[in-house]
Amino acid sequence: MRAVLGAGDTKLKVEQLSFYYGKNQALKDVSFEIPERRITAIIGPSGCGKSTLLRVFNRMYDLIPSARAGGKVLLDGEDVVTTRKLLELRQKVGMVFQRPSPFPMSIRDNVAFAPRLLGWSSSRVKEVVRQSLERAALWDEVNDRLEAPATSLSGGQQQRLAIARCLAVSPEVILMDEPCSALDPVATLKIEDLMAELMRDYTIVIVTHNMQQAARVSDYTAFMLMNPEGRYGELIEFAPTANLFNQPQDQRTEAYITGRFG
Amino acid sequence: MRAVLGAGDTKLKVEQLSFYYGKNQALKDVSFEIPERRITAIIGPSGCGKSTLLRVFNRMYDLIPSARAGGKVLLDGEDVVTTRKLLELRQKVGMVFQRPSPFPMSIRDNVAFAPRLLGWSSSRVKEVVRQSLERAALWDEVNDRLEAPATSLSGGQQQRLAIARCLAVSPEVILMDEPCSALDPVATLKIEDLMAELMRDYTIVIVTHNMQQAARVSDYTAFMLMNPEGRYGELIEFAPTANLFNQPQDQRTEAYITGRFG
Amino acid sequence: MAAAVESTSAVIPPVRRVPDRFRTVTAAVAAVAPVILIVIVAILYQQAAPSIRHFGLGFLTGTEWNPVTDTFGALPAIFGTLSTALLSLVLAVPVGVAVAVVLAEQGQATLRGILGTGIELLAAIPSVVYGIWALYVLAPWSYQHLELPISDRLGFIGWLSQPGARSLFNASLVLAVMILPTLSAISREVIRAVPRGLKENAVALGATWWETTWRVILPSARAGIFGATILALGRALGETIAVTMVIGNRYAIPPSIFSPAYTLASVIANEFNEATGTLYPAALIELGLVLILVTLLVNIVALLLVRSTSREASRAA
Amino acid sequence: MNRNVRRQFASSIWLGVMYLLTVLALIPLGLVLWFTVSKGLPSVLHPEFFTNSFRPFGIPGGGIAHAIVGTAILVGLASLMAIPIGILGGVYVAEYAVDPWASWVRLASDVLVGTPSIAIGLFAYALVVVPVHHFSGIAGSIALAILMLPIVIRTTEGAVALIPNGLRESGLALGLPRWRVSLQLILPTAAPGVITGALLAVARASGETAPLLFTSLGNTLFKVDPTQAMQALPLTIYQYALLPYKSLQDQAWGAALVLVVMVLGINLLSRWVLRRQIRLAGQL
Amino acid sequence: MPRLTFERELASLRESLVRMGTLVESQIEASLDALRRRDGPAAEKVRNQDQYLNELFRQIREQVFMVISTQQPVARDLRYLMGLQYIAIELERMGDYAVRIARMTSTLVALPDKPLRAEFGLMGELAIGQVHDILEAIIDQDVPRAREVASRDNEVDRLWHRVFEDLVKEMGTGKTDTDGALRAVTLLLVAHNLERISDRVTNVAEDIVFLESGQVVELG
Amino acid sequence: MPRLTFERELASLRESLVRMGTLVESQIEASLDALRRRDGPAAEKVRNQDQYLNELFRQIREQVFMVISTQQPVARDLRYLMGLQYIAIELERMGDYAVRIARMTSTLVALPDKPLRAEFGLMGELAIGQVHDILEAIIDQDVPRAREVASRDNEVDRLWHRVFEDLVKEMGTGKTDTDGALRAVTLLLVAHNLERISDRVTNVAEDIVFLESGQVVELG
Repeated sequence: MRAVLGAGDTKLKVEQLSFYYGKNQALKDVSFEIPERRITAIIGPSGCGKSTLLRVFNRMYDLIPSARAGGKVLLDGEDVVTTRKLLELRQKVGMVFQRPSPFPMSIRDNVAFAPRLLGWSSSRVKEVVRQSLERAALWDEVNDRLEAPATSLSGGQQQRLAIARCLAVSPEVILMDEPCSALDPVATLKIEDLMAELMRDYTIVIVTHNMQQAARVSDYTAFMLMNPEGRYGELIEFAPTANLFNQPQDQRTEAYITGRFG
Repeated sequence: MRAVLGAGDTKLKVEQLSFYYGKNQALKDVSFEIPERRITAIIGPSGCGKSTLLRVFNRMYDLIPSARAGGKVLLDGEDVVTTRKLLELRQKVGMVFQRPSPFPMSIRDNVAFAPRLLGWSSSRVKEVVRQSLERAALWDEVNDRLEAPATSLSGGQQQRLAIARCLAVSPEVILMDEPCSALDPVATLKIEDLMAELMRDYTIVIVTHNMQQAARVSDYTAFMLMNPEGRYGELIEFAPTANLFNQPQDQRTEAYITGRFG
Repeated sequence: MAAAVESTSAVIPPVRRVPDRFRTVTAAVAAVAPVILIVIVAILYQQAAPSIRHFGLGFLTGTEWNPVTDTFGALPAIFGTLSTALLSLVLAVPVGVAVAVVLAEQGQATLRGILGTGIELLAAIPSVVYGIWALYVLAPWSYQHLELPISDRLGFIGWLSQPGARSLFNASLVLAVMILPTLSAISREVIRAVPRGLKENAVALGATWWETTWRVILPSARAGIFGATILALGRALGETIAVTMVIGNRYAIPPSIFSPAYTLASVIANEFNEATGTLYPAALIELGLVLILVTLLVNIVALLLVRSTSREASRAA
Repeated sequence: MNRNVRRQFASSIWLGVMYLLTVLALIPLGLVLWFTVSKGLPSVLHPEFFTNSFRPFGIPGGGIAHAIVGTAILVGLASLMAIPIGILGGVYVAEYAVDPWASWVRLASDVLVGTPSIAIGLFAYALVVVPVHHFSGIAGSIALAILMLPIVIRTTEGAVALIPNGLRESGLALGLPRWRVSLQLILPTAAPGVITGALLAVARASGETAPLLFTSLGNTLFKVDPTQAMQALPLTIYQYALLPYKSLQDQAWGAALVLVVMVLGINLLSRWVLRRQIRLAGQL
Repeated sequence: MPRLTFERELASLRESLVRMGTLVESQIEASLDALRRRDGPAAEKVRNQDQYLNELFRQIREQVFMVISTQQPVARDLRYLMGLQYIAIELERMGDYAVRIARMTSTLVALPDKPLRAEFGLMGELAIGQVHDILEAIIDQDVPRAREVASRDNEVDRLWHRVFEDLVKEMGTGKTDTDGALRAVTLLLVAHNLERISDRVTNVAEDIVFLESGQVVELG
Repeated sequence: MPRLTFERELASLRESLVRMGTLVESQIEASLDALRRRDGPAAEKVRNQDQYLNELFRQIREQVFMVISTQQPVARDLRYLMGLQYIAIELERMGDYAVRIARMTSTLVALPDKPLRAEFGLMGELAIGQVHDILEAIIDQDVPRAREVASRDNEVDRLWHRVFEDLVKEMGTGKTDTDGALRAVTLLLVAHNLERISDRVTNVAEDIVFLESGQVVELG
C-alpha cells in the first residue's frame, strides 16, 4: 500500500475552516492536513460542501461576492484565506474543472496562453508547452497538430489539455473538481493513470462523487457530510484511503461507502 | 444467483437490427433476446449506440426525422419497427430518462397525465395514481401533498415520480436511459432498490455508462462497442450478468470491464 | 442551533479581497444605461412641467386638443394608443404562438431555418417601410376586403361601422405584423427553453404531438409567452411612424374601429415640430411622458414574467 | 373510431393548423418585400438617384444622396458613442452577473430597448436642440446612440454569457488577473456575438425615423456637417410618402428599397456571424 | 437503506454456508458413527458424500466471486463476504477430515474387533459439539459464542495427547502384532484428525470474529 | 491501457506472495534439516520463524482486501487476486506443517539416536522440490508446469504408504519399547506431514490453473 509507505509532509493544512455564502454556512470547522506529493480525495454526497472546500484552496470563491471564509488554510505555512497575493496563489495552486473548457484557440496556444501573458520568453514558452503536454500524456497524440483548434480534441484529450494548461505555470498543488464526471470510462481511466503519474511531482486534491474513483486513485480520503440540522458541510473522517475503505472509524462513513444511507 | 434460477421467456427479440441517422449507420446487426420480468442492462463506452438501441424499442427515434431502422424487434412476436400502432406501443413500453422532467403540474396530475389522455374514468385514474405512486415507492413521501407542484420534489423523488408516471399506463416493459446519472449516490441506490422490486412485474431494460451499476442491478448484460472502422455500434456479448462479469467470452468485454481499453 | 450559527457567522469577517479595478471601471461605464433612463424621465418631466402644472390630472381625462385655445386633454390619444395596441395583440398572439410552436420543433432544420429567418426579417424591416407599405398597399386592400364586408354584414354593431382606409383597425393590422416577430421570437425561445425531456417524456407516455404541445409544452411556457405578449404590447404602444401613417390622425375617441383615430406617439410625431408657445410643446412632451411611463410599467412587468419562466425552466432542467 | 386513432387524427389536424398560421405570418414579409422592390426598383434604376439630392416636385433627377450620407454620418456617430460603451457595459453585466448593480443595468437596458423611440427623440430634443436652439445631426445621433446602447449591452452580455463559465474559471485558476481573462480570453471568444450585436444595433438605428423627427429634422441639401440639420433615409421615406406627389412617392419607395436592402443585408450578415459564434460556443 | 439485491445475495450465501456446515457436521457424525459401529458401507458412504460437500464449496466460492464482482462491496460488507469464504474453506477441510476418518474406519473394519477407548467417543462428541455450536454462532452472528466454542479446543487437545500417549505406551509394551500396530496407528490418526477438526473450529471462530468485527485474532 | 495503480498493487502483492513462498520453502528445508541433524535448537528456530510467516500471510490477506475494496476488480483481475489469496492460504498451511515437523523433531531429539530411513530424505527432497517448483510456476504464471509439479504428488504418496507400512510392520514385530513406539509414531507423523505438504502443492497447482485460466480443476 502506497499510503502505508509513509506519508509526505503536510502541504496544505486546513485549520478550523468555516465558510459562508451570505448567511448560509456551507462548511463548519473543517480541519485536516493534505500531504505533499500524494493524491487526496474528497468524497461525500451532493451538497456536502466538497466543491466549496476545494475552491477555498485557490480562492476561486472570490468570484462569489457574498462568500466569506473563517479559519486557516496554510499552504507551506502561508495562509491562503487571507493572502493578498491572489495571482501567485493561483499559479501555485492549479485547478482542473469538471468540463475541460478548451480555450478557442490552437492546442499550442491553449498551453502557452498563461505563460505568454506572464511575459515569459518565447523559447521558454515553447519548452514549457512541450513539457506540459508530455507530462499530461498528450504530447504523443497531438505533437503533429499543435496548431489544430483545441476544440477538435476528444473529451478525454481536452481534459488532459486542461491539465497540461494548468501544468504550464508550474503549480505545486493541483485541484481537480470532478475531473472525470463528463468523461466516459475509457477517458476516465486514462486520467486516473495520469494522476498516478503526476503524483510524483505534484500534490493532488480531487473532489469526486464517485467513491470507487476515490478508492482507486487516492492515497488519502476525506469524507464529508452535510450536518442534518445546521445544513452545513462537515468533515466526518480523514484517513489513508485503504483504511477508510476497509475499516472506517465512523459509522456514517461506513454507511456511506457500503451504500447504506439515511 | 438470480440469473441462474432460470431466465424468463423472451419478451423482446431483437433480430438483425440496424439503425441509421441519415447516411450514418449507428447500429449494425444487433441480435439478442431480452427476457421477461428480468433486468437487462446495456453497457458500453459512449457512442456505442446503446441509447439508440433503447430508443428503437419504443420508437422514440420517430422524433428524429432522418432516423431509419432495419431488421426486427419483436415485442411478444409483434414487430416494433414496423408497427403503426405507435401510441399502443408506447403505452406498452414505458421509458424513464436521464433527467426526470416533471411536468409543470401537481404531483397527482403528473401521474394522471397519460391515464387521462386515455380517457379513463376519474375513479380509475385516482386508483391508478395511488397504485403507481406506491409501486414507485413514493406514496409514503408524497401522499400528504399530492397537489404540490412536482418540481418541488428532490431529484431522486422526481425520478421516482417519472417512474410512477410511466407505471400509470400499465406498461409491460420499462426502458431506462441512464436513470441515475443525474442523481447522487443516495438517490441512485434508492432507484436501484426500486428496480429490484419492479422486476417482479415488469421487464426492465436499462442503459447505463456505469458498469458497476449494471453489475449491481441487472440479471443480463449486453455489452456494445463502436466498430472502429464502420463507426457503427455492434453487440459484442450478451450473457447473464454474473457470467459476463466473471467469465466474459470476448476479449473486448474482458478488456472493458477490467478497465483495460484500447 | 440556528442562533449559534448566526453568532459564529457574525464573528467571521468578510474576506479581505484584492480590489478589482476592472470591475469598478466597467461598472461605471455600464451605469450609462440606467442613468440615461432616469435622465430621460427627469428631463421629459421637467419639459412637461408647464403643462403638468396647468392641467394637473385633468390632462389625462380631457378629450379636447386645441392649440388655439391652449386646451389639451390626452384621453383620445391614450384611448387610441391602448386600443390599437390591444387589437394588434388580439390579431398577433394566436399566430405568433403558432409560429413559435412550429419553429421550436426539432427536425426539418432547413425548412424551419427558412421560416425562422423570414419571421426574424419581419422584425428587421424599418417601421417607416411598413408605414409606406401600409399606407399604399395594406390599408386600401384591408378597406376593400376586410372592413367593407365586415361592416356590411355587422355594421349594426356600432364599433364595426363606418369603414375607412385610414383607421384604427388598419393601424392595428400593421402593428400586428410588426409585433409578430417579437412575439414569436421570444415565445420560441421560451418554448425551446422548455426542457427537451418534458417532450420526450410525454411522447414516451403515448401522448400525441398535439397533446404534448398543448398539455405539456405550452403550459410550461405559459408565463414566458405571457411575458412575450406584454413585451409586444410595449412595442405596440410605442410604435410611432407606421401607425401615424395609417391611423388617420383624428383627435377624438373613434366611434368604430374602422374610424380614424390618434395615438400618443403619432400626435407627437405630427405636431411637435409645429408646436409653439410654452403650453403646447409642454403638453406634447407630457403625452410623451405618459407614453414612456406606461411602456416602462408594461416592460418591467413583462421582463419580470419572462425572467421568472426562464428561471423556472432552468430549475426544471 | 378507435380512441387512439382519433387522437392521432386530431393531432395531425392541429399540426396542419399551426403550419398554416406560420405561413400566414410570412405573407406580410413577402408582400412588403414585393411591393418595396416592384415600386422602388424604377427609381433605384436611375444612377442619379444615388448621386443627386432633393429636387422639388416637377424637376426630374431627384435623388437621395443626401439621405444616404446623412444616415451614414448619423449612424456612424451613434456607433462611435454606443458601441464601445455598450461592449464594456455588456462585459460588466455578463462578467459580474451576480452583482446587484449588474441586474439594475440589465433591467435598465431592457426597459430602454422597449422605450418608445419617439420619447427618446423628445429627450434628445430637450437635451441638445433646446440649449443650442437648432436642429443638428449630433442631436439625431445621440438619440440613435441611446437607441443602440441597450442593444449592444444586451447582445454583448448574451454573447459573453454564452461562453461557458469554465473558460473564465480556467483562466482565473491559471493565476491571470480578472481584466486579462475578461478582455483577452472571454471577449475575443465572444467576438462574433459582440459583432452581431453591434451590427443589429446599426441596422436598427439605420431604420429609425421617430427619434430623428425633432433632432436631425431632415434637410433637403447635401450636408456633412453634423452640427447642422441632416437628412436620413427613413426621414426621406416618411416625408416623401406623405406628400401628394407621385414622383416623390416613387422616390420614397426607392429609398425604402435602399433601406430595406441595407438593413436586411446587415441583418443576414449578423445572423451568419452569430451562427458561427453559437457553433463555437457549443464546442467549448 | 437496504440495498435489496446485495442483501438478498448475502442471505442466500449465508444460507449456502449453513447448508454446507450442516452437511459437514453430519459427515463427521456419520464417520464417527461408522467407526464406532465398524460399519464399512457407512464409511464408504461418507467418502462418497464428500463430493456434494466439494460441490457446495465450489458453489459458495463462485457465489462469493459473483457477489464481489457485481456488487463491489467494501469495508464491513467485503469483510463479511471474505469471512464467509474463509469459513467455507475451513468447513471443506473439516469435510476432508471426516473422509479421512471414514477411510481409516475402512482400515479398522478389516482388523479384529476390539473395544474403542472412551476418549474417542468423548473427542468425537466434543468435536461434533464444537462444529454444531460454531454453526449456530455463524447463524446468530454471535462473537462471544464463537470465542467460547473455540476455547473448548483445549479439552480436545488434552484428550488427543492422552490418546497419543496411551497408544504409544500400548505399542511400547512390545506386545503388539502388526494388526495391533496398524490398529493403534490408525486410531492415532483418527484422533489426530479429530484434533485437527477442533483446530479448524478455532479457525472458524477466528473468522467469525473477523467478519463481525474486523479484528484479526488468534484464538486457542 | 495499463491501469497503473492497480497493476502496481498486483505486482507488489505477487512479490509478497513469492516472499512468503520462499520463506515456506526455507522453513520446510530447515525443519527437515533439523530432523536429519537431530538439531533441537534449529527445530526451535523453525517454530519461532513461523510467526513471520503468519505475519506475511496476514499482510497479504489484508492487501488483497484493500486491493479489492479500492480497485473493484472483476473477471480475470478478481480471479487473479483471489487465486493469490488461495495460494497464500495453502502456503500458510505448509508453514504449519513445517512447524509440526519441527515439533516432532524436538520429540525425536529427546529419544535415542537411530539412523533415519532413506524415504524421509527422499520425501523431503521431493516435497521441497515441489514447493520450489510450484513457486516458480507462480512467478512464471506457468500452468503446464504447475500441472506437472502437482503430478509428482503420486510419488510422495507412494513413499508415504511405504513408510507407513514399514513403520507399522516395525511396531508389529513386538520388539518396540515405549521410546521406539514414540519414535516410530512421531516419524509416521513427520511422513504424514510431508505427504500433506505435497497435497497442498497440488492445491496450489489447482489455484494456479484457476487464477490463470479461470478453470476449476481437480489435480492428483
